[in-house]
Amino acid sequence: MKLIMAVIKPFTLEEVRAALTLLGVPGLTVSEVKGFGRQKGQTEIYRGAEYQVNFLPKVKIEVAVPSEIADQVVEAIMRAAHTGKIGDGKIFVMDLERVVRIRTGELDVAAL
Amino acid sequence: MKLIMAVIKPFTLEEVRAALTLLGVPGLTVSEVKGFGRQKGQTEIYRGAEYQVNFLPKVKIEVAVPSEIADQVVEAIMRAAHTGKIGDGKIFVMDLERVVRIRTGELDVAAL
Amino acid sequence: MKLIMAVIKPFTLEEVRAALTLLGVPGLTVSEVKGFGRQKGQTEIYRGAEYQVNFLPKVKIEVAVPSEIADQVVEAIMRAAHTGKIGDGKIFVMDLERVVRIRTGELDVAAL
Amino acid sequence: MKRVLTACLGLALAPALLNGSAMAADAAPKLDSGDTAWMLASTALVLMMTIPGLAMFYGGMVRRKNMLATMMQSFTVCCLVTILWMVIGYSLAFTNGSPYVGDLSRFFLQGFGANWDKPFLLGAGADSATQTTIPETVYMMFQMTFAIITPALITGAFADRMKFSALLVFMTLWSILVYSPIAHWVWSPTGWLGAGVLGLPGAADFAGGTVVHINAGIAGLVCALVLGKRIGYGHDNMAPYNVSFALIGASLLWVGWFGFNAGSAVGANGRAGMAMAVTQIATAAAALAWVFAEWGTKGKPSVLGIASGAVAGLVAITPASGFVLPGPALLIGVAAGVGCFWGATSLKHALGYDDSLDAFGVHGIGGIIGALLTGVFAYGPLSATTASPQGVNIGGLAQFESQVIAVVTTLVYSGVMTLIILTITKALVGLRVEREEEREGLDLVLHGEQIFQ
Amino acid sequence: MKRVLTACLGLALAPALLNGSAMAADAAPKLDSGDTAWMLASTALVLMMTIPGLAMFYGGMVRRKNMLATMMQSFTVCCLVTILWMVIGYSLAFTNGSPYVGDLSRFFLQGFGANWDKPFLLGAGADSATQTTIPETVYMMFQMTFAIITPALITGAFADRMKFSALLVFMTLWSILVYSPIAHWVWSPTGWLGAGVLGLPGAADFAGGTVVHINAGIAGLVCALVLGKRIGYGHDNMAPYNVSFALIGASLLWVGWFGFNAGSAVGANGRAGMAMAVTQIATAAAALAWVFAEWGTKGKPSVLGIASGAVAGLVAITPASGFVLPGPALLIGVAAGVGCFWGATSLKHALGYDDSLDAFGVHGIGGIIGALLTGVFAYGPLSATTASPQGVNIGGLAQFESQVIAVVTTLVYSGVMTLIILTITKALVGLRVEREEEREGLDLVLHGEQIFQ
Amino acid sequence: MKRVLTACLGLALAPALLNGSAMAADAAPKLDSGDTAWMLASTALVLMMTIPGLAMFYGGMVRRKNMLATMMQSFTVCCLVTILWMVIGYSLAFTNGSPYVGDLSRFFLQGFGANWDKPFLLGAGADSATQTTIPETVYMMFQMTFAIITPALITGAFADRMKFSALLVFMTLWSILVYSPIAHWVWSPTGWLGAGVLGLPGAADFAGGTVVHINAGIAGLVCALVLGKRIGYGHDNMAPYNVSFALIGASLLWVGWFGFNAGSAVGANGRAGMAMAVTQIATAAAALAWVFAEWGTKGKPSVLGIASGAVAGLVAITPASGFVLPGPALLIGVAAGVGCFWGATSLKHALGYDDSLDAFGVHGIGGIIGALLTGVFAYGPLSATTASPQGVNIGGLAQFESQVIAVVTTLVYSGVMTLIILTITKALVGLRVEREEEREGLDLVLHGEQIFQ
Ligand SMILES: Nc1ncnc2c1ncn2[C@@H]1O[C@H](COP(=O)(O)OP(=O)(O)O)[C@@H](O)[C@H]1O
Ligand SMILES: Nc1ncnc2c1ncn2[C@@H]1O[C@H](COP(=O)(O)OP(=O)(O)O)[C@@H](O)[C@H]1O
Ligand SMILES: Nc1ncnc2c1ncn2[C@@H]1O[C@H](COP(=O)(O)OP(=O)(O)O)[C@@H](O)[C@H]1O
Repeated sequence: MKLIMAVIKPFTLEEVRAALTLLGVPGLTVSEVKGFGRQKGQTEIYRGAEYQVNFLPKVKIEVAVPSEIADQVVEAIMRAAHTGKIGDGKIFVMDLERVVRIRTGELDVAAL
Repeated sequence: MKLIMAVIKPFTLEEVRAALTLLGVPGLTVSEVKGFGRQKGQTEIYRGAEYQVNFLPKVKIEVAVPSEIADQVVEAIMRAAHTGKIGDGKIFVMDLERVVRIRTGELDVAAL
Repeated sequence: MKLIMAVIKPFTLEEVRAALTLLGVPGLTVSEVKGFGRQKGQTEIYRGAEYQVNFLPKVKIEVAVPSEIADQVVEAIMRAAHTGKIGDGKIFVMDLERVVRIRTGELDVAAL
Repeated sequence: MKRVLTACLGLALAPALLNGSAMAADAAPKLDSGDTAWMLASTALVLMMTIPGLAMFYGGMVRRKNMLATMMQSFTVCCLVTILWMVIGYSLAFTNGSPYVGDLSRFFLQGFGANWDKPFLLGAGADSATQTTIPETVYMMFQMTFAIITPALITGAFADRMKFSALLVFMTLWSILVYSPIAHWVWSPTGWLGAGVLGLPGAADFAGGTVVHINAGIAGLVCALVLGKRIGYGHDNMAPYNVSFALIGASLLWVGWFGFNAGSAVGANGRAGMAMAVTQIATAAAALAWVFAEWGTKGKPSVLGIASGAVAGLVAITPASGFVLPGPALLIGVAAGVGCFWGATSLKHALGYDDSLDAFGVHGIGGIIGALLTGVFAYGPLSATTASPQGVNIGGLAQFESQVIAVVTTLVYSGVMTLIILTITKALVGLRVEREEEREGLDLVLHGEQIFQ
Repeated sequence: MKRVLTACLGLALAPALLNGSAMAADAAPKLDSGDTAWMLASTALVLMMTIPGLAMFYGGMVRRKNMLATMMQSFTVCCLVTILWMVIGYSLAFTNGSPYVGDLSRFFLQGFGANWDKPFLLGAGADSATQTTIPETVYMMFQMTFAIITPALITGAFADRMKFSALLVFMTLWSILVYSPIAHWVWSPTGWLGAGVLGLPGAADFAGGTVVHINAGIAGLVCALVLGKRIGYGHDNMAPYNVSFALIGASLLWVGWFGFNAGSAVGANGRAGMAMAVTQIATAAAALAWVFAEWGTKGKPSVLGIASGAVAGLVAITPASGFVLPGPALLIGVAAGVGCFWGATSLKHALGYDDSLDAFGVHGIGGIIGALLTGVFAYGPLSATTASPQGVNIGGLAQFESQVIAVVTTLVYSGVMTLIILTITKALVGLRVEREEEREGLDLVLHGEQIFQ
Repeated sequence: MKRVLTACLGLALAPALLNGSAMAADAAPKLDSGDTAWMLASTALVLMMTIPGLAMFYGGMVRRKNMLATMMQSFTVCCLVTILWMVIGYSLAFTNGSPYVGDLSRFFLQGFGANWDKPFLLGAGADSATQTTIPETVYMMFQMTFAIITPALITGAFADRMKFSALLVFMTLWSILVYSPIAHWVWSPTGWLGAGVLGLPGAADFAGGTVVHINAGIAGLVCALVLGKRIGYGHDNMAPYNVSFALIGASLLWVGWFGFNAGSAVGANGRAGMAMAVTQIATAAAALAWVFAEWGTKGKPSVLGIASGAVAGLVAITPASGFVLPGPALLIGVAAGVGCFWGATSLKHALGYDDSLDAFGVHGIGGIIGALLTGVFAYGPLSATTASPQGVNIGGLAQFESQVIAVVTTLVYSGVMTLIILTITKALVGLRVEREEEREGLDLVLHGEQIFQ
């Protein structure tokens, strides 16, 4: 299995979720994060103290999927999260050795 | 070493932590996340606007452990986080190549 | 590529970011987490209810880098996040199979 | 009859006359320090309703990304209307002019320097002028706080999607073209609605059921219809981000409303006391009614529910506050709680418009319930004056008809004018932010700020 | 002697008489617009203490998962008691009836329509009736805000674990069976406790040390004992989620308390002024005393500490506020700060009960300290009347004994009745939520809402 | 001339005399219940400005890690100054003593027991004594709230880096050595500045432009310079964590300011009404001016901007509030909005000091603008008295010169003394926390608490 982690723009979350549901991906986990990258925040002058807002609010999703559908999932996330503007984010794919469903103790693919 | 990541119900955190301490696992890292899965939130009608609360508050724990005790740890988490109700969550296990303790520079198992 | 995940003290974040920028690492993702480990919080007696503050506020950074510079990056983080006091945190290194830049569809190293 | 119209704010003096408050019946009217003290305090209380009260109530009900922008709207309206009121709004509302609108004799508050220390004679010159025991500065300020909160209430209808520039243009026009005239009709001694038409008694609106709530409610509905639904409405999770703010906001509205209703007696007298009592009773009754209705139909009594119910009760008792006794207040409260719960859930859901924070569902419906029931439950003696010893005649059908006329007139005039003003605003600066901007959130897009970052 | 009992709220008139406020000594008593203005404002201030004041103070001290439910309790109690007070509570507390409880002559506030514009004569018919210069509506409203906050204070003791339905049942019974009678004993001209027993002077409780604080405090303690500890108590981290709310809540309590104490003079007079001054001084002294005690013993001066200390001072000065001078107020404040710090930390810790937000540790202990010291420091002239030119006799042992009796009586009656009411409530709907529910948090389980989601 | 100086608070009586409020011109002065009611309410309003108003305004502008510590500072100053004022501050400020400082005749408020129910004669014995219609307790309390907020304003300048112990030492010395004397100079009938020097008319400062705002502003600037910049200033992201609190705080400051300015009329009269009106107008004008200036220069109208602008307007109208008419208030507001925007952004940025929350940029600059324009726009009749029928002479150059003197004197004395006090404090306990501690955040380090954990 693969663990797909994507950092996306917050307001694209609903679309991404919808897209994954279509693919029959049963679940995902979401966290609020701050992103630092090419996309630069505007230079704020807050009451005279100048600084660059480097960190931008992003959303991180983590979704475990069977290896065979990993590429489709990456595809789907890309399409749904794409706005074409800098800062759209990244998708990271890692290998996942084991998954357990706490409720039932089911393992791996059965646990997804 | 393995990185064990588990998504659990928030109120089981104290138990999980206690269980790991018993196993002599020295530390863990916790984040607040929102979970999407089989467990569906009730359909809210907030002042007339109907929608489904799909995301439920969950807690994500990440704990790095020596490979040999990984299974015990998974076991322990399962028992402690188990309520038997849908939405209990999942445990994911990944391979961990390297760990460094920032304070001392100790490496790998020594760093845990 | 490698995914480097580090748990550090919140107020060292700015330094760490600066250090990575120097290394030409273009981006990173940050989350607020709570940490549990050797460093123990003081025993609080909040209005008579005694308990131990086990979880301490930490910051988790995740940064994907080409394998060849992974060690430098770990080095840099270590130096920047180091205060010498207990609770400085840990750095975890995992293998990363694939990276995609959502905006352009670029892959792997090109996507970083 | 004529006097009944001034019932709204004028009659309060009557009790003052009857109940031996400092203002004795001697020749030269004097300022009464007690009445003035209460009106100064009431003005502070009503200002508190908008900032921070309404700002928190509304700000707590939106999603995180729009919280600051929503609070900004109430605060901005407060600043904007203050200036408009000083420049021209007050003059158009409270000078004699015609039955339909005042004149410019108070343009830029001219003339305030002359009688700053004399008791204000409302409608001086008109045969139905009403003598107060407070300075005109205080009367103008008290009225200003009403002129502020009314447009601010509308913002709940178009939350999450209106341009800031559009807000400025819309509110400027609306305050001058809609609020001032309607306030004149009902509360100026020369206003036609308060005077009564077709030989009916004047409309009884003690503290603003028509002028404030129905007016803001219908305007909000029109805005919601014209701007259209929020992106993701009915699909995305639009649960309030900070319900605690909504509850605190409702609490401050409640406390401040004592100034709104009891202050409308324009003095510290028996009528003010009764107004405060019925306000408290109706509000509590409505809050409980809403939350029990919700508990029964939705399964859980929600915090937002009890807060919304309280506001519904405050709205409904507003026109009635100086006219009814505790018993009827209880009934008005229950009716408002159930009625507005239906309005903010079933009705809105059925008709499918997106009145985001229920400006119409709560203020429109609640205002109508209150205005009509005022005609049913009015207790004469409370509004008795030397001129009309009966006060608002009790349960008289005539009074009820008069209330209906006031309600309908307000709905029609405010609704139509709002539509026109929206059209003008759209032509000038556009109404709604870009789709991308709306999705990103108004806080960052419009104001470059964010909460908790 | 008799008059001393009415010292609580009645005597305030004395100063009014002496200090040439509008109410002159002429035959027909008149409403005084200044006194009425202050009482209207005070009523608003005291309401603000409960919503949003107490709601924020308590809401800020619990864990995130229970924040909304905790705030909901204060708001719900406010609505519920308003209705109960209007229906029967006021009548039971302030009509003559017997020395132990009032009668039903004000059931549903009947009779309010008749004398809405006349000055209220408290205890009309009783030989110790007290003439006020405000309408009965205002007196009833002012008292209502006290009837609201008292049960609301109790909620701090069982925070995080009580059912919402249990709250409704418990508070309904408690308000009628405990609050109204005790208020009658102490504050009604016909009440036995205020009248004094065994030939002792009447108990002196200016603004509610016994009626409000000791009463709520002991009731809270009984609730804490009966409901038992929160799951994880002493083991899980139960640190307050939002200390800023607790500090804001304490601030609003402080500001509102000016209405509570200075308003208890039932007029804008010298006694009200002194009450406000001593309130401010005792509060500041207690806040500093607590925070320094904490700094010394725990190593750090905490924000929650200074906020708690301020509340402790407000509580302790309450019964004394109309009777003491600035110097003694300073001492009362210091005693309360240190005493309540001990009560909320050492004592609770030692006895091991889980009075979650220290309803007893702060209001119980603080109330007792204040009630007793009132007997020690009372300065006669402040409460002098034509009837008792000495006012509360100074430092007299007799007065102290009388205070002890009032304290003990309140502790016993309220404690026992609370136990009985809890038993009834448990039988009817149960008291505590399920273990699973408590762990998940009351916000989601009881109200289906969550903060910051 | 002499009387003009007492214009600040004394003259208010004049209108009272003229406008037939209860205090008739008969021999024995009496308490006026209406005036007393308003002053009691005003005291509550001004206390609310500091807690929770200022605590929220400042607390909302800092980073999360310092939010509680910042709020703690306002609350602590409130408690600390209350005690200092009772012990010695009030006596030094408002007893006759010399033209430069009062005496100790009110040490520990001695003598308050004697005339608690008599109208207060300010400066009794002095030929320019001013008769009030309220008890001294109320006058002392109202003034106390000013003595509290002034040092609390300073905390904005050294936010995020001062030791808590240093705060206690600094504020104690500053309150006694700086605030009380300056208050005496300007507001005591015997004060030299209010009396006027070089044959000029006395300085006109109705509610505290010099005593409160310029005083706090310059003290803040000195603190910022002495303590130095925050670590990471100009490099780290120091955006406010909770702008909603800043907006709510500004709102409460606005509402409370009605007590501050209108209350400075020491009565519920025409002058109080005018003061409230001009306060509202100037505030709204300044808020809009700031936000439009920001919109034009920075591209976006920010929530923090409109809130800051409102405060700037409140500051600038303070000295003028009892002297000017609505028109000039509008101009003063615009000047303050633009001026303070420049002060808090360009000026601070140019000079490069780190006045964290702009104590000087807003209160210093705003206070100076207001104090000077008071001399330009003063409208005589508002401050007319039997003694000086002209009141503050209009647009007279003399008056303007007198204002300049008052401003300069305040800047110099307060600046120098603040520097000395900082030096003493540093010697005693040190001023700034350790580098590590500052990076970790004051909440955890100083108070062992954290928000939202
Ligand atoms: N090397 C990296 N490691 C981890 N996260 C990254 C990395 N580079 C970028 N990100 C995340 O992706 C987000 C978007 O990246 P950015 O460079 O701003 O735009 P783009 O994705 O269009 O290249 C960043 O805000 C950050 O959260
Ligand atoms: N494929 C997945 N990838 C990542 N997280 C998942 C995945 N499926 C479920 N989760 C997480 O586990 C939680 C519980 O899953 P759910 O299907 O609701 O119940 P159960 O664990 O009993 O099957 C979800 O809320 C989500 O956070
Ligand atoms: N085994 C672990 N797995 C995941 N995170 C850990 C682990 N051990 C420690 N951490 C994280 O590192 C932080 C610091 O560890 P701690 O033991 O307190 O100090 P040190 O890093 O100096 O050994 C902890 O707060 C926790 O967030």
